[in-house]
Amino acid sequence: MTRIAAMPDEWLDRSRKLRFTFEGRSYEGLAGDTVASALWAAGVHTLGRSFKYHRPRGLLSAANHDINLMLQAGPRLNVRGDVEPLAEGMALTAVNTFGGLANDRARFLDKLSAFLPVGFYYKAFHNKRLFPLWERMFRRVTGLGTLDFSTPHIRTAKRYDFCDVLVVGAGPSGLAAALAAAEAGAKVALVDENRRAGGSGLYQLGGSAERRLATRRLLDRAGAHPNVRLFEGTYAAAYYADQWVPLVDGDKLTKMRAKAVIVAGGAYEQPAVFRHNDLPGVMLGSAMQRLIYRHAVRPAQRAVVLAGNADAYRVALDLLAAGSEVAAVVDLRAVVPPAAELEALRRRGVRCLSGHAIHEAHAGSDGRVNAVTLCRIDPSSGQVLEVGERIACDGVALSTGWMPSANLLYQAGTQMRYDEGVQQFVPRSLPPGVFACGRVNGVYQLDARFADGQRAGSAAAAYAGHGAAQPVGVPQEGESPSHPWPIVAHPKGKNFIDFDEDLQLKDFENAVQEGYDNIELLKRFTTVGMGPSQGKHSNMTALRVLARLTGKTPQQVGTTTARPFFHPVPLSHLAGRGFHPQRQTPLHARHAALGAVFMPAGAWERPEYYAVAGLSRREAIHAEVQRVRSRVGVIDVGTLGKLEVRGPQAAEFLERVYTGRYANMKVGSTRYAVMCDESGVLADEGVVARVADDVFYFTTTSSGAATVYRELSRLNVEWRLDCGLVNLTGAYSAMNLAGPKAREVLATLTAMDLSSAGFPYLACRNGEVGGVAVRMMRVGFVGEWGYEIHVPAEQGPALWDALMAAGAAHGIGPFGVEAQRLLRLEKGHLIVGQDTDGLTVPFEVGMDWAVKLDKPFFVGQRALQAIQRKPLRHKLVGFRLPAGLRGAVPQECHLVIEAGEIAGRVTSIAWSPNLGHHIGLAFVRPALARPGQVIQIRLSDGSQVAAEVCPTPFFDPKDERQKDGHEPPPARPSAPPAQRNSDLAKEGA
Amino acid sequence: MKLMTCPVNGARPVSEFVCWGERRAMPDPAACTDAQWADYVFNRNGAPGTKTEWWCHTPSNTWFLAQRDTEADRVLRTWLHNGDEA
Amino acid sequence: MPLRLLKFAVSKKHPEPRMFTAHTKLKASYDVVIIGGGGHGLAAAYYLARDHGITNVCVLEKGYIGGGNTGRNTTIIRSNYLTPEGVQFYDASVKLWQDLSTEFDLNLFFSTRGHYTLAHTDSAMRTMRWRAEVNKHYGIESEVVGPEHVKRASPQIDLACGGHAPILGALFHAPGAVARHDAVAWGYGRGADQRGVEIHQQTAVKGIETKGGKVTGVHTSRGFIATNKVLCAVAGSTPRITEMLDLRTPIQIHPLQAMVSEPMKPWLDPILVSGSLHIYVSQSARGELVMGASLDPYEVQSTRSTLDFVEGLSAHLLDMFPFLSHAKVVRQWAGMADMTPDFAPIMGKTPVEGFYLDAGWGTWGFKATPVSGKTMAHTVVHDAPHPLITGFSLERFGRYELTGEKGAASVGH
Amino acid sequence: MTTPLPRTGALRDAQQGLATRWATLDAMQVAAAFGDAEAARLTAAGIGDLSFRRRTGVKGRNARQWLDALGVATPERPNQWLALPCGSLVARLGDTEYALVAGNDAQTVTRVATAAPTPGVYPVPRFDADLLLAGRRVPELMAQTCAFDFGGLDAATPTLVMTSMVGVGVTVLALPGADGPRWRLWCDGTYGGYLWRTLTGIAGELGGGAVGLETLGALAR
Repeated sequence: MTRIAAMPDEWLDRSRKLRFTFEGRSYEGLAGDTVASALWAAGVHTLGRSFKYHRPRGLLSAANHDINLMLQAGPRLNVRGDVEPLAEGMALTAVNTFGGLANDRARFLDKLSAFLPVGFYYKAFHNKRLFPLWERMFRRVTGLGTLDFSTPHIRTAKRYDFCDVLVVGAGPSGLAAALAAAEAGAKVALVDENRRAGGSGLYQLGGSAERRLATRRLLDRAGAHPNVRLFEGTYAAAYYADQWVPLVDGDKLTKMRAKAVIVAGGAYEQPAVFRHNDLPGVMLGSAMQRLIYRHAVRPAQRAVVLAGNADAYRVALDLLAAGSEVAAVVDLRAVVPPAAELEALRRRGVRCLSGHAIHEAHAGSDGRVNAVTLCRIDPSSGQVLEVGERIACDGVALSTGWMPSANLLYQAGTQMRYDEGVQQFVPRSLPPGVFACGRVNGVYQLDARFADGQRAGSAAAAYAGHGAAQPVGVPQEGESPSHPWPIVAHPKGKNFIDFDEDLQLKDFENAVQEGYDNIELLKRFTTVGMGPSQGKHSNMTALRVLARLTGKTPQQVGTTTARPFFHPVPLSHLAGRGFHPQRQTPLHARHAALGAVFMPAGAWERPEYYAVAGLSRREAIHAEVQRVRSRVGVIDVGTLGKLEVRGPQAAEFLERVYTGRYANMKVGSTRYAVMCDESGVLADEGVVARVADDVFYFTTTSSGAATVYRELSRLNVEWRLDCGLVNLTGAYSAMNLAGPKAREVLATLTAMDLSSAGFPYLACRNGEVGGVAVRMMRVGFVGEWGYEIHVPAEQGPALWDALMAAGAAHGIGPFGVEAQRLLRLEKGHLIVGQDTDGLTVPFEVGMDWAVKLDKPFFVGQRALQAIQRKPLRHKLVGFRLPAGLRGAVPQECHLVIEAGEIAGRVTSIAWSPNLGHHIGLAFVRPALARPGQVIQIRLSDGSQVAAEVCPTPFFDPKDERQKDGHEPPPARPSAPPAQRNSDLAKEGA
Repeated sequence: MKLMTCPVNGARPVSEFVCWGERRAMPDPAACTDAQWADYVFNRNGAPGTKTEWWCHTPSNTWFLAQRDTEADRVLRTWLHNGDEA
Repeated sequence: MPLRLLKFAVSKKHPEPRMFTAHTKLKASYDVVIIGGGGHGLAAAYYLARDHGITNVCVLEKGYIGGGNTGRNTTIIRSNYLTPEGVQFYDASVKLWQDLSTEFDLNLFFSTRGHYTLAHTDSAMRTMRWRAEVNKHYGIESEVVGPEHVKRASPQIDLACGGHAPILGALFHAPGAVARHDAVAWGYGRGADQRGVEIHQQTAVKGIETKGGKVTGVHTSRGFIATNKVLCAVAGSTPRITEMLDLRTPIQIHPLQAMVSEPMKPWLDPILVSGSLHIYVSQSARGELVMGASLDPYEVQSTRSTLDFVEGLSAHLLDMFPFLSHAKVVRQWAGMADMTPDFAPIMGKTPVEGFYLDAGWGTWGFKATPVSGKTMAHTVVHDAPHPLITGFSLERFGRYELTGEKGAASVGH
Repeated sequence: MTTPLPRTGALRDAQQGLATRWATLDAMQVAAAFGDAEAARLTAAGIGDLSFRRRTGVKGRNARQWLDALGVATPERPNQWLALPCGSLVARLGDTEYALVAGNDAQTVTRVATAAPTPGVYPVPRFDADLLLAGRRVPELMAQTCAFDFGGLDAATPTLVMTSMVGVGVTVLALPGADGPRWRLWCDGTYGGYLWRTLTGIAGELGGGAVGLETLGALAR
């Protein structure tokens, strides 16, 4: 048991013991432990297996990039054991093993490593015949955690938040920055990814209480300041344009909009490179300090500290404070700058060597490090001069240097420069509103970090409009906190640079030899930094290696781009609740009550048809069709775009946006309208009604409503005509009453003159129906006597009820989108978007009549003039199938085949109950467009069906039924033949 | 998220807006050739630069013009179209 | 363990030659100058050398090879397009893909997975059938299948998509595949290099010299090169180059973003695409989910990332695969897609004699790498468009004769 | 003519089956109460339905003078609102558009709705969904549904904001309240049901939810 006496700022609640299992064995830890600290305290040191060679690995950073320590915790995969808070009853296993951590069957891969050089998978396995086998093998061994497919869709309470100054990192510099900004009057959000704020100020102590207290005091003041909101256990996942920073905590994502952002994320300690630097027990000095001061765990009984900076000597003192023996401090530097810490160690009899390195670490039977072999090195080149003594130990602390945690700075577009003084990249120029302080800014000494934080804090507050930037003197660094070459070559290798990807020094030498000598190519070929830690402990070393191999400076080599995210973010956090806006007409509940089967139409839900007990979908639709043809039906057309344009130039406006003529319309009349885009392509259609001399009411397609209104608004702004556009789509309910009995039904509800003379075909009237002010048009889209009635939304349901009641005697009923599609098809009317595509021009669909090329101007006119002079690519025609046809029937988008070539396609097809055969519309080559022409339609199974091109309308060719002075004969329905695949049935549905 | 400033409604996340694209001068349909018209309809100035674009604040359906550096995605200024501005 | 790997164990030194020659200086002139060291440019160089024996060629790359969209796309390879031009062109490409690994002696991890384009609406189902029928006409394996077929291929999928967009069916394209994108550039690069082509990285084009409407040379950050033939294959940077020649094109640049998850044990074999949900997803050989969505809504000539993108994509992904709630996104990135009005590329000759364009690749450039290289090499050599690309000429817009791939490009990929 | 047909509020259908007790107000069926414990919901995050209020709108370059001529005062600045003596609200939506919502007295609204427009004046009939949000945790509710910083608004000025909430275009009016701010939320009636279901759902997690007119009491005025 290596748990030590209580530490002043430890995270532990010693009164709460937590039981958990790891790899099937039971352990006990304390509230406040991480999984790793609890296991280390329990004497478990092999915590995972590496990605490629399946080598045993222990704790490395305890800073959220120990990828070899990823765990499966029930449904949660890839849980980071080095930072995951321990919880009661956890059942944990290592993710990357076959048959358990101890006896991982894949551990043989370590022996094969010589066969598996960098990029080996590019060099083999690509025999065309064998690759699929190899790939299946790879897919068996690849991947880390495992999905639990029973995991529910977790919806999180994602939220927005706002502040003046966001400070990322609550260590010494971040705390100072937050306090300075808050005191300047700024509203501050202070976030730290650790469960407790304070950062290295509370664990990098060198045994000195004063360092701790200095940070503690600052933390207490900042925490108590009314302008500061402290978010612990929360990390800033990325930086996006305009100070937009997603904050991630245990259960949600907070989208923080700040006026200024201060990055005070500190630095990652970097592993030194020597043979077997990955053995359990070898860890970063800062990791040991975290174990000691956060979790009161003694990292080792007898430790060796590999030093390259002043921090190493504090690590040694902290180890002594934790009751460890320090066998030696081995410094890479030839000359160690004098320091109190060094003296203190000497006084306590700790051996301190300089100009030495660790040549190799040795593992004991338990896999944990049990000794190191030292070597003397040439301080300038790092070359091994002679291999030296062997020192027994059960822990090795690596304290040779740092890499700034600059991800957010890079994402913000910061220019960085390599500072030889501190041997790291520091900001050269920061974008407006972005600030940096502390170690990420190359400032390491504690008092200097406080000062640098103050400087950044007041500057950021000033940028956010609070106070003025205070000049603060920041002391210079005395010595470099990072060693330029903490790397020792070894003939036998196994000196790891990237612990995610198991990359050794020689992998980089080989990659560069092969020509991947650019940092980006090197990254892509070796995959350095592409593992889940995203290079947090490997990118800097890789860069140093590449620089040396290519004879460049780190500055010349440059860094790879840092992309979001800083730490991986769960999909459930990013997805939040998942909103799905839904639009329903005022009649929605009426449809539901009538058994409507709804279909999505953009954001709308529309009745596809109304289910009837005992009738199939197809039968129900045909019944709706028959009702309209023989009696009367009503359909909700409230989804149509409903617009009004008013003013002296209203007619002029319509003349410019639609292809037809409207200036000459009589008040009280309607006219069909087609809209094209600038390239002449058919964009939308509708009906224009002139309700007053200077007022037009017009409709657009349901799908086009929003975009058409928006674009017309833009044109109105651009053209500055004297007219105003009003969108009534949501304000009005609309229904289409159609059928031979429509007039009789309506007559019972209104005093309006419904006579042919008083309200002729294609006329538009304002009036009152059932006490409601209505706008009515006599239209014939479905080819029957019909009224399209528009009323205020809040009175739609009442009018619907009134029509249903009044129509009951005539057998009225609702009809849905499918019935309407069939009815209009019988009339040969096209549907924009179904019978047209992204390139269709009016001439191709027989709408020449609706296009007035001789007008002064309309959108698309000029393009159409050019296109008109060219031969048509194809024409939309009507076709019919033989009445007696049995067997498979073509479906929409089946191809028309002529002499083995594609000669067109079916755009609409349906069985017409009123004609007793199938009818449809198809695009065909102009040569095939003559009525009477027989065309071949190829079905999915390759067989062909002959169809005859015929004129439209198919039904009631003279359009008599919807016109005046005509008593329509009752339609004679006939039953459809049985079919293999119904034209109305959906695949798979 | 990127901020865009509507001249009437102020700075909002860009998700509240729709971009129509660069404002383009229409050639005289009567005078121009088919090719000139095709150039106007299809061709675009796709190189990075400072462009004047039509933007719409959708919750209020406010159309306005924005001058934007399309490489840095930085909005330089926005204003309401009044027919006579540059 | 393949024998190929034995030598690494036995030999003391790393027994691999340099992948590419490091060229210290540019020559005064080349027969052909290729702007852009991405997959397309390198492939064109490769086929110029291999098929036409033209080796006095240099490839100019402002960054590093394969560093543009070649290294940023989600590596989907398919030919289930909508127009005859598109279908035949991409089919030729898929055929070339099959043998590249062997040809290069480099494992591209070309892996045929099967590609499903999910349909959530009637109109989507119609488009799927249209594509299937055109595909089959040209002998390409595509068929409209029902939801049960999708369920068989991906048993864990929620066919109701949380009730918001039920899957009605899909276009199934068996040849759909993925490949290791970087290796494609390296393979073509090495192949070209071995045949004498010079690849110059960190070399930017500053201007293009013309005389009497003919190309005479190229100004680079490392000096002037004389040449009569310039092939421009720079995808998202196309307008920057064409601007140097006052050459007008319809190309507009929109960022296309993507993201990748932490590695997880393989569970998703096919490639799934949903137009309505704006998703495409496949699982890589490393066990990562590689995911993309639709284009960014407005023009930007940079590769910045946005939060809205990951939020939207994640929400839609969970509608389809709720059990991914705990899976984590590691990284997001973006490429610059060079979009055209009809979603078809612009390939071939231009009004400037000797200047050839290989552009307009929008969101579908990676899969075309081999065939674009082959056809552009042919076009440059004969100064006439290869038969497969006549439908993709720049002039089509002036003639109001667009190609109309739009229907197939329901979602970028 | 027959008696006027009943009106149906935009949220009527969405309020079905919430232990709803119905009443009739101004020819419209309205929710008097949604089960019990409404008082508690109202102090946490209460959502009421004021869609029954008569409303209308007008826009155009001369709309302001036109309203002025009708004796209707309008806010000095865009995106502000004011209360008329009769209890109606006049909201200035952007620069040249206005929306009027009646209080208990609908005369002004009716007068405006029926007045003849003059040049440069374009009537905008309105049948919005109209929600009232009140309670301690409403700021949290809005933080979870809207990207606009309502906390940053100056409480003194009667502001309105046209923005997007859970994917729907909304107009939000900040109302002064002794016990913290309250909000009026308008959206296109056809999106109303969705907005109501979504907001009451989230409010539920915050200890709030739907509140009927009886409990709203004075707040509904």
